[in-house]
Amino acid sequence: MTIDKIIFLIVAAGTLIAALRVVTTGNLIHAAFWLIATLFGVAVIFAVLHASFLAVVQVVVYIGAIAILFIFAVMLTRKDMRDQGPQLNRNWGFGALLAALAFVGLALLVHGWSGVTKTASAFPSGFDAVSALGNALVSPDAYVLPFEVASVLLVAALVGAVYVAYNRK
Amino acid sequence: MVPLSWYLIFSAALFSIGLFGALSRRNLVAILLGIELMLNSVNVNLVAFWRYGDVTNITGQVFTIIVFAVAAAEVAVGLALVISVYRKRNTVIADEIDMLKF
Amino acid sequence: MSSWVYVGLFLLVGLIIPVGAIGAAWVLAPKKPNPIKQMTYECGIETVGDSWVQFKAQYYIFALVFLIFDVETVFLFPWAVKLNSLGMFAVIEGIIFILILIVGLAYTWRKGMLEWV
Amino acid sequence: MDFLKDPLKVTADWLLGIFAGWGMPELWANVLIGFLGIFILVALLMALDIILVWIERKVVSRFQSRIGPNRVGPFGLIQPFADIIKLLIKEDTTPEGADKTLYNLAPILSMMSVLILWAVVPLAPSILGVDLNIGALYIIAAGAIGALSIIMAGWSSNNKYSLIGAFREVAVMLSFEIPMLTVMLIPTIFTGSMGIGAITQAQDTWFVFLAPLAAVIFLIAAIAELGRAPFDMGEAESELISGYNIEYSGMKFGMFYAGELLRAFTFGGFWAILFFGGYRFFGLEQVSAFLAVAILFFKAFIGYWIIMWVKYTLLRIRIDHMLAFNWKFLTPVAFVLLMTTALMNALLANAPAWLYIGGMFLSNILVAWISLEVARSTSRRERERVEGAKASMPEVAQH
Repeated sequence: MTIDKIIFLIVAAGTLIAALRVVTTGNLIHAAFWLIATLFGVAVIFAVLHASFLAVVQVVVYIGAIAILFIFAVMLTRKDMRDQGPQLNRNWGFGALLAALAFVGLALLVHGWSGVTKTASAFPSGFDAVSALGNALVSPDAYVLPFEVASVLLVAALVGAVYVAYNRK
Repeated sequence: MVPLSWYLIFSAALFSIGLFGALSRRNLVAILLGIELMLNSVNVNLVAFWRYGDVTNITGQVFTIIVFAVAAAEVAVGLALVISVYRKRNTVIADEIDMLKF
Repeated sequence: MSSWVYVGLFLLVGLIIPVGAIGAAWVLAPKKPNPIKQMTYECGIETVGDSWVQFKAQYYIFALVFLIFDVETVFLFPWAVKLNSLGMFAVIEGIIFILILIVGLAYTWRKGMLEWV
Repeated sequence: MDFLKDPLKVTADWLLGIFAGWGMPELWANVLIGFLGIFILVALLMALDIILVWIERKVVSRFQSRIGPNRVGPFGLIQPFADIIKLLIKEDTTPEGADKTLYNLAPILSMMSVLILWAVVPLAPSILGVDLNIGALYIIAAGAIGALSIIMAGWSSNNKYSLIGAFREVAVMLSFEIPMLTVMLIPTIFTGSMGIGAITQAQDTWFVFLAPLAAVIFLIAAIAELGRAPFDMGEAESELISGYNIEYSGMKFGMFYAGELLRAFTFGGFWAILFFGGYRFFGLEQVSAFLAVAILFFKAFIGYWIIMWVKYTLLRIRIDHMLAFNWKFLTPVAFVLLMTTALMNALLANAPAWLYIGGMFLSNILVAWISLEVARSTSRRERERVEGAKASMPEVAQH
């Protein structure tokens, strides 16, 4: 057992526990804060995978924006501070079964696949993921179309969401 | 070195937890929280495959960024709908929003 | 070892120092709670109801506009890093990208959705 | 002589020798040395924080024609230490109905979000901190944790004022993050890297000469991000008493307070690093690492002083004006500036240095002038419209 395996196991276990709390806790504000813990765990996993840019973006976008948006939405849609009634719907047993099946299926799939023994290759010297990303996002033979479409998607989301959420009196 | 399969199992577990949340929670915001977990597990997979494949091929990271954009758009519109529904129906429980139009 | 180890150490130290300070205060400070002391502070008046107040949806709108532009700058950072070596084509692409988003901002502005009231 | 030039490496090598003598593996020794170094840096920052309390009080009293702390010790220098003892032995009350875990976590996170900012600060040519190649975004990420701690404190206190204060503060912080991120792209374009160390090293001419408008926008956004006057909507004491930290007492309040001061100083430092060359000052930084650190701190203090100057001179802006100012003026201007800079950078790529600098400077001035003109004419039209409506109203309605 090497040190990076231990780090990974601790982080992964913490992240999964936080994720479980997201879906089981009754208090929605707590669920949102547990989601933040989960997202932070995923950011650490990105850092362990040497994806520095994505790790920081995960914190900036998910924790700094999406999670805050969730907290705002929870606070805007509550009648009082306490939650009443069951948090799970009638079919939660069915949902749990489906989730367990999905996990078992995926685990079997991973187990049976020959590619999992792959080892990570060393980074070529002078390789910088951010500038590689910059190249990929704007060079015409790579991802320039997704890059531009992403901005159209974001504008569509902005206009649609603001239109829906805006309180017309 | 952590084997690739650990990351895949981790992300599969995260996905399943998210799936459970999305299927079983009554609150609309909680359902969206579950969907967030699922999107994150996808990102873990994409980055793990980038790291364990050819690192000079940046496709995995590009897709992760696209997923960030999609997640942002999904959350923005989803929560806006929740707020709009709450304003009209005064509830955010998925079971109680059973009319086809309002 | 990647430089993230040091960021992790920074997080650890950044956690230890405030926890230590608050812990020291916890050891040294007197603890004599009573109901009057623990009342929520409202300028000496007794609190009415719980702290739940209805918020304006406008807070959500601003957070939403922020989210969209936040994601947009994430796309722009790799673009900015490579800008010097990519030439005019990339610059035009980036400008188109920004202009599309400015159209979104202009729309919400025009429709009066950025107003606070 | 080596020690003066590069004290960190010399000390690290010396410690490494000692630890190796104890039979410690090199990896663990390196991690331990890193931990020790970070611990000392953070402890020094906390000490600086104590002095900042005194400086802030002295400066504000000068702005208000007072003397400020002057009883305890010479010039009241011992005052902040007395304050600390007071904070330590003050009873710590938790409001009824508070969410205990989150309530206790919030001040810790608030302080941590400031301290981790120093991970990426390049102190000297040989002490680049953790030289991440994503430093600029790292600042924003730490700011996100700060916003989180505010909303945590506001919600968990079970107090209306806290919650309203936290909501306002976070709304303002989020809004002003956009112009800040946008102008951070401009040094990134000049440098070709997001690393804070690389940005410092690329400033043979300070970026303030290349992008004066960007420096101004960064300062305004930083002040709003700090939640200081004139943007201190979250803790407007006349209406919200103290905002999100109202229910905190003792050391927990101390953490919020110290965190605010240190964050203000840190952002003064980032302003200096991004636009005023950081530790660089006509080659003096090469002489000794100590001198480089002194230069950086001097520049950071100037930034901090300007932030204080703004705080104690201007009145608080109303929240709707504040958000309108951000979304209808600062953000569009920042985007236009970004596009102009990108375009000019491509057009002047092969131009001689004087033309490049001059072109950049003039384009910035032009953008600033045009945007101010547009804002002025718009607001004049708006005012005439409102006044015209008033004038046409019947006499009775005007009193």
